[in-house]
Amino acid sequence: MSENVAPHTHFQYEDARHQADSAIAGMWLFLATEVLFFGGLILAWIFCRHWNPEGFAAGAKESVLWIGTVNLALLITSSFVYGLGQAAIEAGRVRMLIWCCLLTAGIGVVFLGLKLLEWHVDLDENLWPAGPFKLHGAEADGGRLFWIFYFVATGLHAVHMLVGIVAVCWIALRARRAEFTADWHTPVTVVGLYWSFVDMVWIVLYPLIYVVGRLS
Amino acid sequence: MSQTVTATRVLSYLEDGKTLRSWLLTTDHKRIAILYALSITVFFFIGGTAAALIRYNLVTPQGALPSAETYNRLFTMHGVIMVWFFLVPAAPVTIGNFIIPLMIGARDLAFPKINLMSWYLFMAGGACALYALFAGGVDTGWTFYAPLSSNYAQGHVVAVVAGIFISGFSTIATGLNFVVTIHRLRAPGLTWYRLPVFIWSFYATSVIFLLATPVLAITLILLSFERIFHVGVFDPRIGGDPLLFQHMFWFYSHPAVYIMVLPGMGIVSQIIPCFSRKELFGYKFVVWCSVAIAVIGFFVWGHHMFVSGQSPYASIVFSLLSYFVAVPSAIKVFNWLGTMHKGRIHFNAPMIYALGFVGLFTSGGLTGLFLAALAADVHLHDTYFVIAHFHFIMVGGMVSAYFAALHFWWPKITGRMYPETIARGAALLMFLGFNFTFLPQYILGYLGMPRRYHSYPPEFQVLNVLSSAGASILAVAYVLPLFYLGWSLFRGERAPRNPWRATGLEWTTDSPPITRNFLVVPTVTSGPYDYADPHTKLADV
Amino acid sequence: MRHLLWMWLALVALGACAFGGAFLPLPAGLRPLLMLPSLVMVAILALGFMEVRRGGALPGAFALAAIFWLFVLLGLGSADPLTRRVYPADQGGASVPGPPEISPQR
Amino acid sequence: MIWKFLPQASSSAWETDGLLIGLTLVTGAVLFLVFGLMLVYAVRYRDSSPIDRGKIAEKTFRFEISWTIATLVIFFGLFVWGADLYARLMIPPTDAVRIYVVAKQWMWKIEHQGGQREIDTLHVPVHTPIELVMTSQDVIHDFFVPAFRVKRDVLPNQYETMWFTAEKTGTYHLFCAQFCGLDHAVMTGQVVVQTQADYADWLARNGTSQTLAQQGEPLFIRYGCSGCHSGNGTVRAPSLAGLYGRPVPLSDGSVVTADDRYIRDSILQPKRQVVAGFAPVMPSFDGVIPEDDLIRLVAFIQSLAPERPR
Repeated sequence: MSENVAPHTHFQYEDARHQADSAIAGMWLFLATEVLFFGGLILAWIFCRHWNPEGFAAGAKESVLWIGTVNLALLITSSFVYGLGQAAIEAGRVRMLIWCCLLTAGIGVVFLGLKLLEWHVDLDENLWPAGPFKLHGAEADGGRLFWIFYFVATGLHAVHMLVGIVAVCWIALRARRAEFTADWHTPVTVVGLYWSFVDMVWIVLYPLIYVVGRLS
Repeated sequence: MSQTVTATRVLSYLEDGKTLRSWLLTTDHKRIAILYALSITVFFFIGGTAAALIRYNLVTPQGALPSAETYNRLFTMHGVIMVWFFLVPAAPVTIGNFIIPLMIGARDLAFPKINLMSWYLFMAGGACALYALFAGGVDTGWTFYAPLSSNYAQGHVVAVVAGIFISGFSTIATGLNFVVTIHRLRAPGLTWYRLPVFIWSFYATSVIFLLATPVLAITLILLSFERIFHVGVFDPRIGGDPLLFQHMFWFYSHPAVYIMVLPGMGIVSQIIPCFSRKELFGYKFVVWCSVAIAVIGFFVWGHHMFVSGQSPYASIVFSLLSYFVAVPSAIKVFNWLGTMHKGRIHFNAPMIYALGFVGLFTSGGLTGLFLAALAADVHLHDTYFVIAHFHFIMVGGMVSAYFAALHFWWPKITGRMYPETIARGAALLMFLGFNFTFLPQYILGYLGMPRRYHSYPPEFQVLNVLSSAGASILAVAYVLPLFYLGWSLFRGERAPRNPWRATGLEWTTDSPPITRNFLVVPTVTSGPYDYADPHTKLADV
Repeated sequence: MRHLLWMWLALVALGACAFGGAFLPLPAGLRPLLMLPSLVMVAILALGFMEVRRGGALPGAFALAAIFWLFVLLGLGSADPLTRRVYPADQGGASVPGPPEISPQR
Repeated sequence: MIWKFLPQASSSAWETDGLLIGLTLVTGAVLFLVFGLMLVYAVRYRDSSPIDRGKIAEKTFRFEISWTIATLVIFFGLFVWGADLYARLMIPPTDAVRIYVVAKQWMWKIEHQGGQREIDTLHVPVHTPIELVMTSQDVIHDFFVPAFRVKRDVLPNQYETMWFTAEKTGTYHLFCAQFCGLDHAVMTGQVVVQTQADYADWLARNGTSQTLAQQGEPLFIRYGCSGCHSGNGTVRAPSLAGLYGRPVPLSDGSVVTADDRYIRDSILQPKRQVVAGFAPVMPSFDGVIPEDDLIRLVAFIQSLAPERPR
């Protein structure tokens, strides 16, 4: 069996398709671990909310709803744009893939910018859980717990968003070096999976932070 | 990386590149296994020294060590090092990394670079934890219960927690590699039911790696957040729930004990058929029992919290589920015995270790029934009964199986045979020393001696001295293999391809195997254990 | 290209539903319904953009495993707090209907 | 033989020991089977023994199903036995004598109803059900009396209860069974079980002049409770006379029985459960009233008989 069946195939794979499917399966498995990672956080949300329903809701009411909603729309659009990029490379149009990647990364940066703005607003209103806290009396405890969950969850999501932006830029760079063709573009798919997953996490975190608390 | 072919023969993986760079930047699963084996052994002896000091301290009722502080930090160090830097990674990263590709007829794992990254992450986590433990250590116990670990503990809690956090990603990477490899890189003709139970056990272990470790990661992040900013979800003063920490911690830590024991079951399922010259009894049952242990293992964590204030309803549910998870283990033990029935049994060192595993794992597992029975746990929780229970399974079971695997595949890994008689002696000594150490602790536990005590009432002294004496024998039994295995590296007899005449693709490669494992990837036509004609004489070694 | 557009519109619509949920006067019991739009969006993303069905059966299997284990973590994990009655702060009111406590705390 | 070291000193001790013996028998039987079979096979089927191996069983289904079902049945039996005893351990008898236990890093502070206080020792009368109401001031501890075969974690900021009935007089070990820091190993003590007469003498000798409730009265005034709650104050506040054990309608429409948790909670977080028809004006005393005074105040409020004019 010859050493290099295709330019990118490692020796332990039979052909490029075999390796591509393995890479995709590997990324899905990694995303399964990320689901459990954020799952643990959601269990903390359930516990904190269960033991302090009023305080937790009072804390949630302080969250900035419009920034969260704009960010949700941004991420949905970014997944759509990256989907266009993937469709483009499957048709062999490398230039369009580069543009889509840059646009996706741009939306990601705007998302992080809005997130920093939101944190700035929150810190100004004394919503940082340690130290002087905005809420007082019975709701202070539950409020602090909400804001601990909020800063840990959005912090971890922002880290994942940063990794996603770097990955998308790396894909754009490799596309500019013409490494991707219509029949071999596995890294584009794999990074697409990761990006859509980060979008999914925000879709799940959005109601937990902004919506559920506002009702009670 | 093409195969370097010399005039006479293809180079083995040990000869293919002698520079330090070729070792530290290797992506060959066999070399990474060797790197891991060396680092695991170092951590094993660090943890072992801590254990020796603990046993030394417990010789006298008022505690031989000067201060309780040192004792508390010692048993925490023993716990952290042994759990996260020896038992959880040991079998998968050393034996698994080396043998799985060979056994399924693959050239290497699915993601070789991620495999190397896994080793570097392990070393980074280990360095971080070792720095913290030697720079002053932690006095919280390896379980880090809040609010003690978050608000009241002195010591480098965040540093140790960071070390464990990093090493967690190393195990996730290994698990990911194994699952994708077993799915995607099997040799032609190697269907799922032709896979040896070894592969099934490591597949089940990897599933637990992947789905339990992330929950530990988020738990440690929340704990560090609480310790750094003095406010957290576990802090009862602001309405947080300390039991939330215990739930999230044990959601990882109970499946983690199945991470530790499942590889041992896989190893023993290879060794007992080989040395009984008979196929494994009830192959399909043993396979699906391994998978069942991995899945049901996630439902039972609540039995660590029967007396911790958990609601009685939840405790009863967890107790019932804990009894269900014990059934697959029992079935496997009966199947190993069934394998020995009407076989032609040879008592080489791996077989002695394997029988040691079966015996000690069974007694360890059965004492688990004591702790799963609610009313019994009310008395036995957090006493030396629990210590004896999990050491029986981990030290008696897992470490015996790890040594069995080391000896069984030593000829394949190093190309040398180990000295048989000394190895048998070391195995028997370990079995004796182990029982001598941990049997007295069951009685201590029933009498009510709590765990993690620097000093204890005088009436417990006799049993503690017995246990400490046993521990010294065990220490000798652990040091012996270092010498004779080390000796065999240079003086040992050259190993043939299949010294034990065992089945399995790994025995069709050279000893030690060539870098690419197989010149031609073999096609599999028969089942995993066709020791069809039991009358074949085993070549005398 | 066309199906991507349709999915994007569906996602935006569901996002609007999730946003709208913040203003619905829902009783306590129906609160989990608020997560419905998000879960549907996650499903669309997984099936549409990530094409979980492509690349063999493995991605689907791993996704289902993740969901099953998440249910175990959240389901069994919340069995304890839902049935635990001891914590004084919350047990005053009738907010937790829970089954009759096995040990009637006097 | 072993009970010389660990007496069965409580009413549930012999039942727990019965369960432990049952488990030991099951374990012993299975181990005898496993080690026995291993030994027999090792000797009978060793390589050098010439006996005929005969046909190797192809169909293993029958064996598998039989030992699977056998294991399931035995394990389920053990589960039911353990769970039944546990359920009874969790339900304290209604007439149990209540003793307050406050765990603090590395000591046990114990208070009897009569106001007697002791450190690291617990005097209890024999043949009387005792219910310990425990809370911790810092980390998680665990009140463990091996001779009674009972233990319970003691959590901060909440009550945990545990009950036992001592059957044999004598002195027994008390251990802290949950790691709680530096002197966890020294946080031990004694449980002294006395006859009714001795216990009464001990109470009298060590009793302070006033009961817990009587000590609560000056605190009721010092912390300003009487200002609103004694009926002649300017602010309208619910009367506490005869409150204990009575159903209280809350402002959010639900009704709650006024047990000592409700009283303790209303002192620390008054706005959480406001009585129907009253404004939530009461300030929170969380952090103002230390644990020991809180126990006295609760005892005093409990002792307010309905008709006593305040």
